Amino acid sequence: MALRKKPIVAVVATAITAGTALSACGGGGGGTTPASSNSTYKGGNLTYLYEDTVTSWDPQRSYVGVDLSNESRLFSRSLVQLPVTTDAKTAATPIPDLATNTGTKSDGAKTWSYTLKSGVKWQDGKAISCADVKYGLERNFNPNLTGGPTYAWGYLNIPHGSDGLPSYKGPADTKNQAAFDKAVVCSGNTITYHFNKPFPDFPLALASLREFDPYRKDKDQGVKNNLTIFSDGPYMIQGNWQTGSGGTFVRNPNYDPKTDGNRKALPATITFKENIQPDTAASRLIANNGADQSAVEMMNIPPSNLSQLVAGNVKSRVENPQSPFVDYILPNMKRLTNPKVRQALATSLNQAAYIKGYGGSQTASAAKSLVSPALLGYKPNPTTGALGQGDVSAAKKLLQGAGVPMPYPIKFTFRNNPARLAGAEALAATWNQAGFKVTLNPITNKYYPTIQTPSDNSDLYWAGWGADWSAQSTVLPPLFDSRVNLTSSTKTSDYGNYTSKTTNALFDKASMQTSVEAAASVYNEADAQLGKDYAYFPLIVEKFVFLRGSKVTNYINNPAVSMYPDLGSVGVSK
Amino acid sequence: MSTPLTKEQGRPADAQSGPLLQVDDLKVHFPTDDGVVKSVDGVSFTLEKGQTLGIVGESGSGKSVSSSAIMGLQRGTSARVSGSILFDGRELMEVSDEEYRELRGQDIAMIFQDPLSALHPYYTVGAQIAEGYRVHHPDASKKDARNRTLEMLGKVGIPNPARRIDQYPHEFSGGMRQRAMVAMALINDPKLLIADEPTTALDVTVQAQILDLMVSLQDEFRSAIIIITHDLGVVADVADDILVMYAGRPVEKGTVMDTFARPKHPYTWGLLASMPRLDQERTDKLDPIPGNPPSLINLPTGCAFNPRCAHRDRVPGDKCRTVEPELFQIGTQQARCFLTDQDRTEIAAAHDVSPDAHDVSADAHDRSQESA
Amino acid sequence: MFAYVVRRLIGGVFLLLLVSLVTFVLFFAGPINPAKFTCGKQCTPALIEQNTKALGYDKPVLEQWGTYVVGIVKGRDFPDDPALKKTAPETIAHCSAPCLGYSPQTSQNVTTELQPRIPVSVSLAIAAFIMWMIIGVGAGIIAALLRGSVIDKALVGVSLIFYAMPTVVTGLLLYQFVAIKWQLVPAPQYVPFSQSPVQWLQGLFLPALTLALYYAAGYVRLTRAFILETLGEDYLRTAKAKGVPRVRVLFRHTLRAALTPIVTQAGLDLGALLGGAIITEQIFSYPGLGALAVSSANQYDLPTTIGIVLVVATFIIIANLVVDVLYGLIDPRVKLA
Amino acid sequence: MSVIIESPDAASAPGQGDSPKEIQGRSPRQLAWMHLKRDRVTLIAGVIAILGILIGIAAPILSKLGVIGPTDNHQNLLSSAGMPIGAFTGASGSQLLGVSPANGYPMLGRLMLGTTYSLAIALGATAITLILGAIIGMVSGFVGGKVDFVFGRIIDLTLCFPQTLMLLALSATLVEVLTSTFHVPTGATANGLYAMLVLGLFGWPNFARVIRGQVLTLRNREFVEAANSLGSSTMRIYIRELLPNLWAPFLVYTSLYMPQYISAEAALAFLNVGIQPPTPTLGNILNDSVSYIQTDSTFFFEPALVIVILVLAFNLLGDGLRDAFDPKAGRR
Repeated sequence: MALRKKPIVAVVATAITAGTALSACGGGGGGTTPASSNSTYKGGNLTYLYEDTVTSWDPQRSYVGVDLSNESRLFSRSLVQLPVTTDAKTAATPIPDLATNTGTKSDGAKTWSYTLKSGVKWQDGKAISCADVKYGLERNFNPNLTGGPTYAWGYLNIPHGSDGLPSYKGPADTKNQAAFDKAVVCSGNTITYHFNKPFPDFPLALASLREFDPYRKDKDQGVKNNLTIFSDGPYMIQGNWQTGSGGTFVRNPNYDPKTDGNRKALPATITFKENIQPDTAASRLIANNGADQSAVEMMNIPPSNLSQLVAGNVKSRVENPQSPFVDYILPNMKRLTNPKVRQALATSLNQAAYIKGYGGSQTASAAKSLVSPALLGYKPNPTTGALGQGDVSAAKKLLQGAGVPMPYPIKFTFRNNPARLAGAEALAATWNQAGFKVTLNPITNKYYPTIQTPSDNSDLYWAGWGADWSAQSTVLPPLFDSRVNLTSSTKTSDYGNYTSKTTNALFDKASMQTSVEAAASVYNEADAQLGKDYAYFPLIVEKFVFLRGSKVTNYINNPAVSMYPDLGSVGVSK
Repeated sequence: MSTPLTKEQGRPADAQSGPLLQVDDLKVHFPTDDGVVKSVDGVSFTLEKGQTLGIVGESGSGKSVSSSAIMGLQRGTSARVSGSILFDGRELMEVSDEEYRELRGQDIAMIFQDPLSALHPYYTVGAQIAEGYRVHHPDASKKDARNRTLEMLGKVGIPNPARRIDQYPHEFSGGMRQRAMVAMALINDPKLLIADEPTTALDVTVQAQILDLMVSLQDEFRSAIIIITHDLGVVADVADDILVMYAGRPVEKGTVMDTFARPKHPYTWGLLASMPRLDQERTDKLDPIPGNPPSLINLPTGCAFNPRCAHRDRVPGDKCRTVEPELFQIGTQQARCFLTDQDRTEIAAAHDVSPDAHDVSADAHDRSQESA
Repeated sequence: MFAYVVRRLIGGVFLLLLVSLVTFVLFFAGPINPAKFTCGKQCTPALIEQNTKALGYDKPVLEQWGTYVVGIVKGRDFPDDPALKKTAPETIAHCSAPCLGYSPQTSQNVTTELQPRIPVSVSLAIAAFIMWMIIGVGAGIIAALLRGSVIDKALVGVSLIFYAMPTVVTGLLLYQFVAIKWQLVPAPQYVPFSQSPVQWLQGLFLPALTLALYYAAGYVRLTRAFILETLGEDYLRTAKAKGVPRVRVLFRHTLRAALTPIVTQAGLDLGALLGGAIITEQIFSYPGLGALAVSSANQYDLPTTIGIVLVVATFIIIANLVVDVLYGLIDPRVKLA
Repeated sequence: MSVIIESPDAASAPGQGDSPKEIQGRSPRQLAWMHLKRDRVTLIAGVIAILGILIGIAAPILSKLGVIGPTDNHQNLLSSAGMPIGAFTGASGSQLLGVSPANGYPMLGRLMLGTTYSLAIALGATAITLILGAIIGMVSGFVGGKVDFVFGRIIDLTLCFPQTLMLLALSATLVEVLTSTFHVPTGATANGLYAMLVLGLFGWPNFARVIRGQVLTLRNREFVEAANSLGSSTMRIYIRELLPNLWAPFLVYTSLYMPQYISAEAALAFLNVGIQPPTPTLGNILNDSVSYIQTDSTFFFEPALVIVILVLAFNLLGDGLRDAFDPKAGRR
C-alpha cells in the first residue's frame, strides 16, 4: 500500500481494474476520457505542481503513490510496466518493460523468472544487467534505507529471525548474502525469484511498486541517494533536486524509445514545483497564466474552489475520475462488544448525508466495500454493501433489542478537515436520531499515531486506504490480520482491534492461491465475514478533481498510475 | 561695536541710535484643550548695548517663554506670539523665518539651563561649537571653524582645548559643559546674549566662575545680556536692571540698585525675603512665599498675586481682588501694586524687608485716582 | 572592543548549547517515539525498534545530546556502526562538521537540508527589511513632522490597521488578489539571485511586502514616537538657537538621535526574521527555513526541527551582538565592555 | 504693530520650565484617569474591547440556550456543492451573517463563540505571561546579584527560541504529555491549554524586564525599606508592599498582551495548532475560510474583520493606558 500525500502513515495506491467498476461508480464529471487535444508534438516544458515535498526519489525507498507512478514514467524502469491507457482493464494488465515478456511463473506461482531485453541502458550509456536488477532488491533489505515497501521481505524464500524480519540485512550483510543469492538468481540475462508462498500478483507488484527496480551498485551511496536520480528512463534530472522548490527533468540521451513502446515522453522538459498549497494550485490553474497554462497537478481541487470550475474556460480543463482511495469507519471491537450495537450503527450510517457534507457528488461516491471497485475481483460487501441513506427506525429497533442504555454514547474519532467534519456532523445527526449520542473527536495532527495507540478509548474511527496494486491482497490482510497488526504497543493498521480466527484462516487460504482471480474469490469470502462481524462500515470512494492548464495535451488520468495525471502520456502544445 | 574677532564679516553698523532691544507688550499664548495658557501676557522692556537685564520670577512665571519669544523659537509651533520686538532697529515680528534664523546665533545667542541636555549627545563638543560658527560663516573652511573653536574654548577657560575639542559632552564636567555652552553662544560675537538660568544646574563655586566668565566676556565683546534666573543673588551680581515677573506679567521693573534697596511689590519682597543673605543671622529662618503660582489659564481676578499677598486687605474696597493694577511708575521703578507708600512704610516697620521711607515720600502719588 | 566581541561570542556559544539542550529535552523526552514516523506504512513494531536503534533514539536523552554536540564539532556517521563502516561504507551517511544531525524522514543531513533554504529566507528577510525600513521609517518621519495634520492621522491610522492585521490575511489578500486574480505582479516564486536578479526581485516582491507591511506598521509608530520625543529635546532648541537651518536640524540633529534606538529594534527584528517567516513562506510556497519548519514539524522530523531552532537561535544571538556593537559605534555614550 | 504666529496644531504644550496647570497634589491614578477621560480614541477602543469581552461571556450562554447554535449544521442552506445559497455567504434575516460553506454553521454564532475561545486563550496566555513575568521580575529586581544574573540569562535563553516554530513543533509532544500524564481531556481542552501554556511560556521575558525595572526603583523607597527593617518576611514584602505598587504595568500589559495573543492564536490556527473545529476560535474560522477566499470572500472577510477589530481595539486601549500611566514610555 503506497502512501497518499500528506498523511504520515496514511494510504494510497496504484489502483486499477474491472471495467465495470468505474461505470458503476462514475457519476459526476467526465470520467477518464482523454478530454484534452491529442498531439504528437515533442517539445515544450510541462510544469508539475506538487503538494508538499517529495519524500524520496530513491526507487527502493519510495512509497507515495504519485511518486511511484512518476518514477516509473520518468526515470526508473522495471521488468514489467503498466500501460499508458484510460481503459481500466488494460491498465491492470502489465506489459513488458525491461524484460522481454511479463514473466514466467512455475512451482505454483512461487517462482518467477524474467529475461532482460538487450539495448536498454543507464543514463551514462552502460547496459542494464541482471546484476543491477538483483542489486536493487538487495538494497531494499538495508534497514537504513527506510520508507519503502517491504513485500519482498515477507515473500522471498530466505530465512527469517524470531522477530519476523528477514535475517538478510542488505548488500553489506556478507554473512547472509548466500541465502539471498539462492532466492534471487541471475543466470546470464535471466533473473529468477524464489518465493516462500505463491505470489500470483508478482507482475502487478513489479509494475506498481519500485521495490524491485534495478539499481547501479557503483552509484549506490546509501541514504545519501534519497533524492539522487540516476535514470534508465526517458528523462533524467538536470542538476540536483532542490527540496522545497523542485527540479527539472530533461531528456535522457541514452534512452532508446524502441526498447519501450509505452511511454510517449512528449515534453522536452518537465519542471516539478514543490510545496504548492492545493488552493493556491487551484487558483493558479483557474487563472491559467504563463507557465501555468502548461501545468498539471497531483492534488485535488479543494471543495472550496469547486464552484469556480463551472466557468466555460475552466470546465473543459477539469477531470473528475474515481480515485483508488476508499474511506471507511471502524468500530472499536474492544468497546463496542455488542454486535447489535455495531449493526445499529451500520444500519443508520447515512452515506448520502456524508457525501453532501463532504462536498457533493464531485468529491465522492458511496462505497459498497472497503475494497475499491477498481480492484480485480471486486464485489460489494453482501452485508454492509447497501447502506445508503441510513435506516433510522430499523437501527433504533436494533439498539432497543440490544439491551443497552439509551442514548448510547459514541465517541467518533476522525482526521480533521472541514469537509470531513461536515460529513461527520451529518453522520452524527442520523446516528443521534437512531438512539446514539455521538461525540465528535476531530484530530488534526498526528492522526494515525493517535489511533494506533492501544489505549485509545474512541468507539469509532475514520480511516482511508488505497491498494498498492490492483489485487485485494494489499487491502484486507494488512488491515485486519490481527497477527501482523496487534501488539502491546500499537494497533498498526487494525485500529478497531479486530481479531478473528475465521478471517485470519481465510487470509492464509487466499495467500496460498496461485492466481489473482482465485485469490480474489477467497478475499471476497473474507470481506463477507468482516461484514457479518460488522468489523467495518464502508463510507465513500473518493473522487479526484484535477485541473490542468490550457496548453496541456494528451492528458489522461490512468488507473495504472492511481488516477494521477499520466506522465507517460501528457504533452504540451506548441 | 566691532571687535577684533568679528572683522572678517562686516555687519551693518548700528543702524539706529535707539536701544539695542525694545520689547513692547509681548504676549505668548498657548491654546490647549483646557483653554488658552497665557504664559507671557504683556511684557515690555528696553535694553541698551553693553547693559545687563535680569529677569526674575518663580518657575512658570513666563521668563523663559519670553526669552524664547525673543529668539523666535516659538515660530512654527502652536504658540501665538504678539507684540513688538524691536532689535537693533528691526521689527523681529515681521522678519522672515530665514532672516530670523540668520539672526539667531549670530546677533542673538542663548545659553541654556541644563548644559548636558542642551548639548547633542552624539556629536563632539568641538563639532557643535564649530557648527554654530559655520552656519553663519558659509565661506569659512572647516579648519577656520576649528581654530576659532579652539580659540573660544581657551577663552572660556577650558584647559587643554586641543584635546577637549574632540570629546563628547558626557565626558565633560557640568561646569565645563556650561563653559562650552558659553563658548558656543559667543563664537559669533553676538550683540545680545540671553542666558536662561545659566548657573542653576551648577554648584556654587562653578556658578561664580561662570558668572565671572560672562561678565568678563561681556566687557570684551560689549554684548548686551538678558539673564533669566530665579536667583536674586545672580541678578545682584551681574545685572544693571531687573524685571520681576509673576504669572506671565511683569510686576516690578527698575535698576538693580533701586529695586534691591527699595522693592515696591510684595512679591519682590517675598523673593528677597526668601533669599539667604550674609547679613542675616544664621538662626533666622527664610520666609518662603506662601501658596503656589496660579493657573495660567484661570488667573485670579484682580491682582494675580492677591491670593498669596499678605497685604491685600490694606487696599480699601477689596480692590486687590477685583481690579487688576497696572504697572505704576514709582520713582525710577515701576510696580504693579495698589499699595500706597504709606502702606509700604508701615509694613517695612513690621518686617525686616525695608522699603526706604525717603524715597517713598518723594514719589507720592494718588494711586486710587490713577487706577479709577 | 575585540575582547568584548570575543566574550560575547563565547557567551553566545554557551547560550546555543543551552538552547540545544532544552530543545533536546523537550522533543526527545516526550512520550512519542520519533522512530514511529520513519518507516512508512508497513510499520511493524519490530521495524520501529530497528529504526529506533539505528537512529540512536534508544539512548538516554542526555547521551543523545552529548553525541549531537560532539557531532557539531567533529561530524558524525549515520548509523554510527563501526562494523558496517568496514563492510559497506557506501551505506553510511557521513555528516561532516558542523553536523546538525540526520533526518530519517528525508534521508539527508540536516546541514545539507538547511543549506539551500538559508539564502531563500535571508533574501526574503533582507528584501522585507529594506521595504519596511523605507516605508515605516519614511512614513514615521512624515507623520512626526506633520504631527496633528490629516496626513499624520491617516498614516498612523493605516499603520494601526496593518499592525492589527494577521500576516495570514495580508499575505493571502496579496497573493490571491494582487498576483492571481488581478495579475498586477507575476506569481511570486523563489528564483536564486545568481540565476536572475530581476526574477529574484519579482518573485520576492509580494512575500516581502507581506512582511514589510506588518513590520512597517510598527515602525511608523516607533519612528514617529522617537522623533516626537527627540523634538522635545533641549539640544534641538540649542541647534535652532544657533541658527542651524531647518533641514540640517532635521537630518543632522533630529534623525541622528531619533533613529538610533530604531537601529536596535530593526537589528533584532531582522535577526529573528532571517530564520524564516513561517506563515509568509507557507502562504507563498517559498522554499525557505520557515516552510521547512512547517513540513518538518508535520512529519515529526525532530532532527530537522532542532537544526532550524539552532540556526534561528544563532541568527538571533548574532543579531544581538551586531546590534550592541553597532550601538556602541553610533552612540558615543555607550562603552562596550 | 503685532503679528500673530499661529499654527493649526493645538496639541502642543507650553515651553520648558513652565507648568501651566494647577500643581495640586494628585495621585498617579487620578492623573491617569484625567488623561484617559480626554483620550477619546482610547475610550472608544475600551468600549469595543469591553463589548468583545461581553460577547465572549454571552456566547457560551446563548449557545447553551440554543439561541446562536454555532455548531448547528445547516446543510439545507447549502447548495449541492456545499456552498451557501445567496450572496454574502448566504446572509439572511434568520442567518444575519450567513452560514459557512461545507459545514453550514451559522456565522454569527460561530464568530461569537469563536471570540469566546480566542479571548479565553489570549487571557489564559496573558495570565501565565504576567504571573511568570511578575515572579521572575520581582525576585530578580528585589534580590539582585546572582539571582538577577541567572534570571537575566534565562531571559536571554527564552528570547533565543523562535516562538512560532516551537509552538508548531512542540504541539504533538506537549499535547500528548498533557493528555497522558496530566489527564487533560483530549480535544479542545488539551489543545487550548497547550496554546495558552506555550504562548505564555515564551512570552514572559518582556514583562519580567518591565517589572524588574519597576522593582528596582521601588526597592529603595521608604516603605519597602521600612518593611525590611521591621523584619517582614520576604514573601510578605512581595505580596503586601511590592505587588500593590505594580498594578499599573499589570493593567497596561494585559491590554498589550491580549491583542498579541489573539493574533498569535490566528497564526497558530493557520498552522493547525490549537483548538480545532468544530469548536470555533477566530483563528480556526479564519483558517477554514482561507481556501474560500476566491469563491466565498465574505466567509474570509468576516473572521478577518473581527480579528482586526479586536486586535486594534486592544492595541489602542493598551497604548492609551500606557500613555496615561507612563507618558514617557513612548509607543513601541
